[in-house]
Amino acid sequence: MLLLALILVPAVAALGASALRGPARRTPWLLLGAMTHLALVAAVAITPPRPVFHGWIALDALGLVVLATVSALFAAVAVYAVGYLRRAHSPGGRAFVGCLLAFLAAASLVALSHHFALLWVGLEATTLALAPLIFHKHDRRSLEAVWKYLVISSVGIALALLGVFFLATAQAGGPPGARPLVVEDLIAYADRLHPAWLQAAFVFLLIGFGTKMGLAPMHTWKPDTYGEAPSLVGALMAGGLTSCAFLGLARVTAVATAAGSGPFIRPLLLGFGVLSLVVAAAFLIVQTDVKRLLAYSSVEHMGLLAVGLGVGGVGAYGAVLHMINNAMVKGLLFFAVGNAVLRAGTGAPAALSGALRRAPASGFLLLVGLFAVTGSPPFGPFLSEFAILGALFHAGHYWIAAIMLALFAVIFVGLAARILEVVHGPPSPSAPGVGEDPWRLAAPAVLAIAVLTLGVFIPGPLFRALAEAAGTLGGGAP
Amino acid sequence: MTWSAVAAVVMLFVIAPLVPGIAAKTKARLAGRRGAPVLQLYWDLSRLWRKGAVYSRTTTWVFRVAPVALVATAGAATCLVPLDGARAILSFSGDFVAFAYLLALGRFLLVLAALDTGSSFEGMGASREVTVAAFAEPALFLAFVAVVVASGETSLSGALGAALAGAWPTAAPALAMVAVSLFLVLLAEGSRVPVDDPATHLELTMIHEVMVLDHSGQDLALVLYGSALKLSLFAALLVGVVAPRAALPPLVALPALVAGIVVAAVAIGIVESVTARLRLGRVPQFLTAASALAALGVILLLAGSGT
Amino acid sequence: MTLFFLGVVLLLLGGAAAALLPRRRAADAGFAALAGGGCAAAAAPALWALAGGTVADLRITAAVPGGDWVFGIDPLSAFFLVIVCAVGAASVLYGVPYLATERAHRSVRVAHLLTAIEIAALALVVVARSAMPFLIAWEVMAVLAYFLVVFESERVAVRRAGLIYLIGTHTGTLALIALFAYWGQLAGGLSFAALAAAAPMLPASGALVFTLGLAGFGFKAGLVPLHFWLPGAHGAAPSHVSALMSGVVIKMGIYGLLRLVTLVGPPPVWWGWLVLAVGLASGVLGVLWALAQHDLKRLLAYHSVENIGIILLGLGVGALGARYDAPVVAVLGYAGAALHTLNHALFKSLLFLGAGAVLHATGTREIDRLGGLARRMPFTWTAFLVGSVAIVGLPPLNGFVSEWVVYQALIRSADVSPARAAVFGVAGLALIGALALACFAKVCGAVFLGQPRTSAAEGGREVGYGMLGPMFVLAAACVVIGLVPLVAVAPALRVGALVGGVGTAAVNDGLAAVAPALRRITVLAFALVGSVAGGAWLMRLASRRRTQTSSETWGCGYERPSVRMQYTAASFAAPLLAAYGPSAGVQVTREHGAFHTHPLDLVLDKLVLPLWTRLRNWAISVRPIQQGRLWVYLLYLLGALVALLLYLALQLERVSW
Amino acid sequence: MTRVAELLLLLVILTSFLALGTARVSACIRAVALQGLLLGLLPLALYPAGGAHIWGLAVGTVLVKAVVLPRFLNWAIREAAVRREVEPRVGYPMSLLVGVAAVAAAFAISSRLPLPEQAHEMLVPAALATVMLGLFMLTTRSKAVVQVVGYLILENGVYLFGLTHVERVPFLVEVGVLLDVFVAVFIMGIVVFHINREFDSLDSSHLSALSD
Repeated sequence: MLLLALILVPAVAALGASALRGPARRTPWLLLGAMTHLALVAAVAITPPRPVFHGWIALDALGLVVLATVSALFAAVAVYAVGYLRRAHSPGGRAFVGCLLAFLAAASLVALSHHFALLWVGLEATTLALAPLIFHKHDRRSLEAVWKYLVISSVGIALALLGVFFLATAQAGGPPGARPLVVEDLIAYADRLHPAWLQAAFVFLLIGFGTKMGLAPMHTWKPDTYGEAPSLVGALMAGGLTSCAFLGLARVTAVATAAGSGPFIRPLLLGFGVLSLVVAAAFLIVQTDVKRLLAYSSVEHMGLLAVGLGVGGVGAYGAVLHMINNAMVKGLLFFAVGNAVLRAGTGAPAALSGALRRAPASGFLLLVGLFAVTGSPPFGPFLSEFAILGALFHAGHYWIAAIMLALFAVIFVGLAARILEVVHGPPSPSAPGVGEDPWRLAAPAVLAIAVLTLGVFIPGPLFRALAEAAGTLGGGAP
Repeated sequence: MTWSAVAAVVMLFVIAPLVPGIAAKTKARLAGRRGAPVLQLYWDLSRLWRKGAVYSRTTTWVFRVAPVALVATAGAATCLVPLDGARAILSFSGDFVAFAYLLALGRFLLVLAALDTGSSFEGMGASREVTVAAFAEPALFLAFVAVVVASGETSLSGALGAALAGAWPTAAPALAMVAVSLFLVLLAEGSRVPVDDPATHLELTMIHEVMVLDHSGQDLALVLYGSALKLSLFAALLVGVVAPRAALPPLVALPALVAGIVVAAVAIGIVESVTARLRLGRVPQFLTAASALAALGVILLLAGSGT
Repeated sequence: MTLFFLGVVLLLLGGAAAALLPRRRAADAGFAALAGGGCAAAAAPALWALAGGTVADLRITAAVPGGDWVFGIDPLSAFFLVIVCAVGAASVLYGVPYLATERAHRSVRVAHLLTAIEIAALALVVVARSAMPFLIAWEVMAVLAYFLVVFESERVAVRRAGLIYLIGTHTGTLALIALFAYWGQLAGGLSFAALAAAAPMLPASGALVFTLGLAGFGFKAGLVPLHFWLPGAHGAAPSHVSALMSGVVIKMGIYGLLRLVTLVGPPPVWWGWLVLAVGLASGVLGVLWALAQHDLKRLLAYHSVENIGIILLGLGVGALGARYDAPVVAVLGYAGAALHTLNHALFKSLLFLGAGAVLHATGTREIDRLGGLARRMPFTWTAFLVGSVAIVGLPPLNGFVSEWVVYQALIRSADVSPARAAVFGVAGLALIGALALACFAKVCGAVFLGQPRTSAAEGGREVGYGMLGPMFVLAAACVVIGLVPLVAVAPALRVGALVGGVGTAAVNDGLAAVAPALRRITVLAFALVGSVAGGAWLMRLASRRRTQTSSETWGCGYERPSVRMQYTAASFAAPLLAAYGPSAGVQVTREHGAFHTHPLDLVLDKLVLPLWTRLRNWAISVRPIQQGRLWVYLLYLLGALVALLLYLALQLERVSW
Repeated sequence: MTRVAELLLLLVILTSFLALGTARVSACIRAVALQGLLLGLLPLALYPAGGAHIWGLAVGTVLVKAVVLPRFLNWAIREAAVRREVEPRVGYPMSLLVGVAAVAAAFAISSRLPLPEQAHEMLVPAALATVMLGLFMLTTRSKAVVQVVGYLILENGVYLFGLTHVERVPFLVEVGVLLDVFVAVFIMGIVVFHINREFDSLDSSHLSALSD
């Protein structure tokens, strides 16, 4: 029952939010919903509940990790939103909170559904729930952004649906008892899946979920969207949406691996991963718009996730861990950048230079984010990237490892040059924007602490969950 | 430490001012002049010692200490060379490094003294001095490496001892090259023609002499003596390489050393009278040639020792 | 070990005190006392270990994969720990008065805090016995150093230098991460013990590990050609931080290399030769570039490159000795490297502190705008002179001792027939020494001697005791090691034996090889000092009875010599650079009557930046990929789909079903 | 009954061609509405012995794909006075040829694929063909509304494939899918409406300000 609550509570809250009038009431409502969800997640984490709907809705380690990540990130977003909505007067204010909560519901559905079609439904729902938020500003640019976002990800997701049906077709030869499209049964009777259909399904699902993750060359919507969306929406997309898409990809990877199609899928995942890294690097080093910068950084990290899945072994563990870290770090970065934009009063690249000289706390957090996102010890991403790197060496992919390291160096230069300029560049005489705000500092601060903690301390339960998740992906923990 | 070693050092201290004199005399004779007496430098020194000194207001204590340090370092270096052929007063593995660096210390302080005056002439001299030294140093060390390799000993006393004498017959060409390069280094370190010209009196062309323009009285005496000591020291070193005398009893070895030094001084005189002074730009070339010569010697020796 | 961690805690408390205590005086006092005490406390176990005692390891059960976090102090760690603590304490004490004037417009408290954490991180780097804590401490050290470098971040040059530093160090860290990731997955654990146990499994006798190590640690050590970040950063940082960075931080690269060799065992031959060659290049090029500098601190920074070269000469010959089982050569080489690391830490930080004093007093770092400071800042001048004599490697100071040990190793390699070509390192080292002499003659002469060239130099006044004190302590250390080498050489030999992996017997061999020589060096040193002092005294007596007149400097008949006629530093270096410079990419030009040397860094300006521009241009050329038209984006998507379908088809052709 | 199904499938393909070939936006929308209707009828034809599940599916499909969405799209374009599709990137005759090629390819591929049992043999090729035509339309047309139509056709193709195992994929999921498509198109319609208001035209190629 808890499982359903996880989905229904935010859904109902979303409806309720659209009923409420005035942000003064809506923001507490949002906080309430977020915290309730977090509490529910804690509850299910402590006492694993029984699957419902004959196994379509269930909770396994992988799902739990994603669920917890999204829920935590969402809580931070809610906190940030309190300080943010206080400032941003915008026509979309009404639907804003509702859409946020709707996204949470959809994401929970994705995390909990062990039925591929249901997962697809949830994923599409997340896409749609975020669309109005991107259009928050109601200007031409955000209009263009949302249009591209909608069309590209809708096409991708449609192809994913085709992939789901292929999967069902592949399962046709299964035993009569097998529940169609249910992950457990797909894996249990993997040997009886039709290889050709399975592989075709994987191709379409990879394109579909890859589009939503933002793997190159399907990443094209990302910079535009992240660049235009409000920063907390950017956080939610870069941290939450991507995690959900990654979960989809991970599940189908698990099925394919179980079915012995590993040799078929690994090159694909590695290829897309490396390509994403290359593209991200190429666009990072000439990027002036900070939000677009973060978008390409997100492409880079999605590429890492793909590589981790593709290399398998400890890489799978690294990928799941990296999914968590990426969510936290992206949240942190988007919040800090959001503060910078508010401080400068505009998102124009020129104006942002030195914006955080006058907002040192946010500046500090942005720097933490910079070093965390570039995988410097002792932050969380370092551990996960370390694991992936080790897996690459272990699997003998020396060249991929070498390319990855070279690209890391290049990417670091791109990110550092721009972000350091924002933090202590020459301050630009711009319209004096908004100062710091406890809510808008609390959220990134908490995330910073989290990402630092994950770098030096992985709690036992989390580690077990990661190991189990990696196990389902045909890998293992170090 | 043996009495002969001490005696040898004392003797070198005494005869040091002789060397420039002999060189000058030779030069004069070859030019058909009578030239200044061989003992000229002694008279100069004693006269200077009685003179008072003039100090520039710009100078600091460095200017006063430098001359003393010059003599002191040269003296200390003397204690490291086995003048009696057998054993130096102070001998230890790798003492040749100390030898070279002691002389370098003296040079360093003298250069600082020159810069202390703030005179552009002395600055120029100092600049040239360090430049020449920078080229001479590798050659000197290569010569040391050569004798070390030839003898298998790592201290000067050992390297210039019996083992070297034993090496001569087998490795004559290599050691000869080393000796020649050492002689070239001597010319440079002693600031003689073709590198420098002590006799000239046009400041713009001088190196060592212009560096000490402001020194006067006792300071100048010390500087001159120090230079002379350095020169004779190199001469002694050269003698040690060319004619290892470890076998000889001290009573024979010491006269032999004197004779050798005189020969070296005459050689200097001859060189000075037959060659012209090089343009400053060519000096590096000259000394690089010395290094190359020594390096060749080392290579030959290594090739010999290896197989 | 507990004492050590107590020291670390004290350091951090000191930083906290500097940051938090309300009243300025209290903050400064608390910082100085606590941080200084921390250094002392942390150094104590190190000294104990160097004296031959053993310190128990500390093992913390790790909460992250990769095995426990182990901390330990063996001679190698101890040796470097002493360096960290000594220089750390000096720069802490110096920093308080040095930054006192900055309070108005900069966050000095934060700077002090960062300094304290930096020292703590350095200490942790050398005691870490497991890859995770090592990397963490390493990165903390590197990144904090960045923030200290950009202390004056409002200056664009400083920001640029900081960025280049950050890029350099991060690239190095990446190499290290790769190193441990590769080694760790082979060893199945990340504790150094596990790594060492797995060393025999490394293919090609650890070629990859040694390559990555040389790259990663080389970036930190600043060896040519990986030094390009160094001069800018060390020049831009506040002087006491420069002292810390030049004295200690870059030495962590040396520590890393030594530790690597300790863990893996004798490196392959090519590595030894490579290190030797790199050392030679770093030494010669470093000092040549230094000769061409006009900025006092940049000049000192390039001398760090030079000295790293000397250290690498020792390291390289030691590696060769170890490979060709000539234990004495190995021990002497490694020991020489370690010892020179210590000595360079002492005199280089001393020199940077002196430069800081000059900057503090005159407000300029331009050598050719200074002069005549010897009269105005006599104590600083004395300390600086000691440092200069030491760095040039002249007796009777410590620089001579360590160079002498390196010479020993090089000369003894002649007996090891496969490695005997290494004796030519002697000539290289001699050249380096001679050039360094020239360079420091230039510095001392132009900055301290002669007459002040500008009013800034005219107005220079001696700095306070708070800044002089640390300088004199360091100077005293230089003198002591110079006069009584055994105190430093014995522990260095222990380190060498550990790194060479030849056990204590070799220590005794090494000692037997050098101990008598060292005693004689002591005799020589004392004799020299005594004779100079005595001679000077005698001269004073003698000159009493002579007339002494003082006048203007003799201008060879020219009546009115002016300050502008003094030889400038550029002119002083001109002849040497004219001869050697072209090979090092230094031009010397004569513009309106004055020499000008144009120091451009061969690597940074000729290699790194052009490469980067090339890369950027490529990136710009591919930007149109993201050209904004939706249908093109959809075409990408379709393209990807079609490609995958083709791949699928090919696969299906193979798998017949 | 299979004949009927075959006929319906053919009609589906033809309606796609209709949408592809016409220059009139309204005609496009009408064509896709017709296609929705056919899709709604198909389950009945394919599974004559279908229970409430099939019927519900049919009704829902007709409702969403044939009635609501087309009307909504018409509303969305009403403000814009444009009736004709301005120069598509690929001319109409060309697009038709491409379409034919696509259909051929679809048949070729599906002939090599092992057919899922208990599915009509023309179902898979028809589905693939529709998907391809939809994609083709989506990429080549520059008018927002027509792109939405293309997306609908694409979705219809996928949906068509979904019919291969109606009873394996449970009802709830089908509804979810329908709902998603509905909302997606709804939001797209809103955006189209805004585009129309902002740029005074439905031409989405104005939307190329965001780029690197």
